[in-house]
Amino acid sequence: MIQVKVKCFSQVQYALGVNELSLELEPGTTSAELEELVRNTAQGKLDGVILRIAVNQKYVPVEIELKDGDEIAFIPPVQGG
Amino acid sequence: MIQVKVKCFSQVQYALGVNELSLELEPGTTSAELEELVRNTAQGKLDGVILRIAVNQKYVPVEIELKDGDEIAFIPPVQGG
Amino acid sequence: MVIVEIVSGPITPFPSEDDHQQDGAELVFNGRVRATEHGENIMALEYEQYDGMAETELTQLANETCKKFPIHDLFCKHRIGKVSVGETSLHVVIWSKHRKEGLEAMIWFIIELKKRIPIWKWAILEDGTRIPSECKH
Amino acid sequence: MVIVEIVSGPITPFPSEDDHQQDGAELVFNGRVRATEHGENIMALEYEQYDGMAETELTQLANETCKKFPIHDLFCKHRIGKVSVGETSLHVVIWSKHRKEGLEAMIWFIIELKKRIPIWKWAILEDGTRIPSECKH
Repeated sequence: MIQVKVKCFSQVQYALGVNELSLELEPGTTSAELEELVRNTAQGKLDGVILRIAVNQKYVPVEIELKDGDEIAFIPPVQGG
Repeated sequence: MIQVKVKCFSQVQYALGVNELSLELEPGTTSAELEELVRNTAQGKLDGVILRIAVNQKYVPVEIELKDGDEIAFIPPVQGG
Repeated sequence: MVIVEIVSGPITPFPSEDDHQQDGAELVFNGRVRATEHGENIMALEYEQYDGMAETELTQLANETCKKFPIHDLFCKHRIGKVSVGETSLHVVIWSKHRKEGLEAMIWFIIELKKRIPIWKWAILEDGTRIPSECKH
Repeated sequence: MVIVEIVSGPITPFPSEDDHQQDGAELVFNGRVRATEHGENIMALEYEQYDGMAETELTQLANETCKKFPIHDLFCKHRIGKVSVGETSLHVVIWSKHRKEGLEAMIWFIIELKKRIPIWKWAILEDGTRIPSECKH
């Protein structure tokens, strides 16, 4: 198994009720599969919310395989300024 | 005869060597005729310089007849900012 | 040159009297918290950042802006945490030779900031409730 | 609201901490004297105005800008007389609800100012000579 950390901001935090999740995943789990898991956990509260994925604090535009120790964030529309 | 004042700025001032002119003109003299007089006085130094005309501190886009006491400025390209 | 700061207290503007003798144009943008958000009265906004990534992305964006436009310096501060109505949340200063490139750079920089810097707003309503702001502009 | 001032000493910026609670965007432009004018080193610029008409035209332009764009306030100061390299000759502040209209208003206001306000620059060269600046931008 691999261990990953999921950072939760804004609408993701609001939907899941936590700032951060620590998860154990099957080796070979991809970013898209983790996103599906997060969306399911949110029980519909993230439907219609576009999420970009950052792995280890960098935007990752394509589906990638996660590694042990990765920090993942599903980034809802940002609102700086 | 009518008496008018001509304010001279920037290139006009530089060409004529004065800030202000007081002139006596024939009644019925127009703004365009006065411009010609000023250009002639400048002896070619205002050739190629576009001049807008202000009468009594307002831009006047058309040729008008000057009146006694008028203040006229031939406004070279402005450079504020 | 680029300076980027993410700060948790009130924003002190960058000093205007710097040594920019080849810069004819100094352009300053201050983004302030308005009294209403989506038509609702608010007390304050609370800005949340992705610690680390927000500053990295903002620095990269500032450097990109200086490459894309012929400007000399871009200084930027973004405030994090609770920001009351009327206070500044974003402060950007751009120095350039002429105003045109400074204005274009400012427009682009802020548009990109609002697209990609991982910072979010929570609205703090008059009754004290804290909800994610869904502002889309 | 509009404030327009033509001043002969150094420009003091308008205070930023005004009461603009519905204004999310505060945009400041400072036009500074550069060390070179048409490639020539200068000591200073001397700004000359058409006394009276310059202020009347500037006030009218500020009011027009507030009508043309949905901005709330436009404050402007233009300096007259000798302005040394690095000093501010033009200071404009625009407050608006969103930044877009503020930026558009700023661009338009400065373009029009440079077209119609009867103010001119004389370059003061390193040898002390004073000549009309023929800057066309």
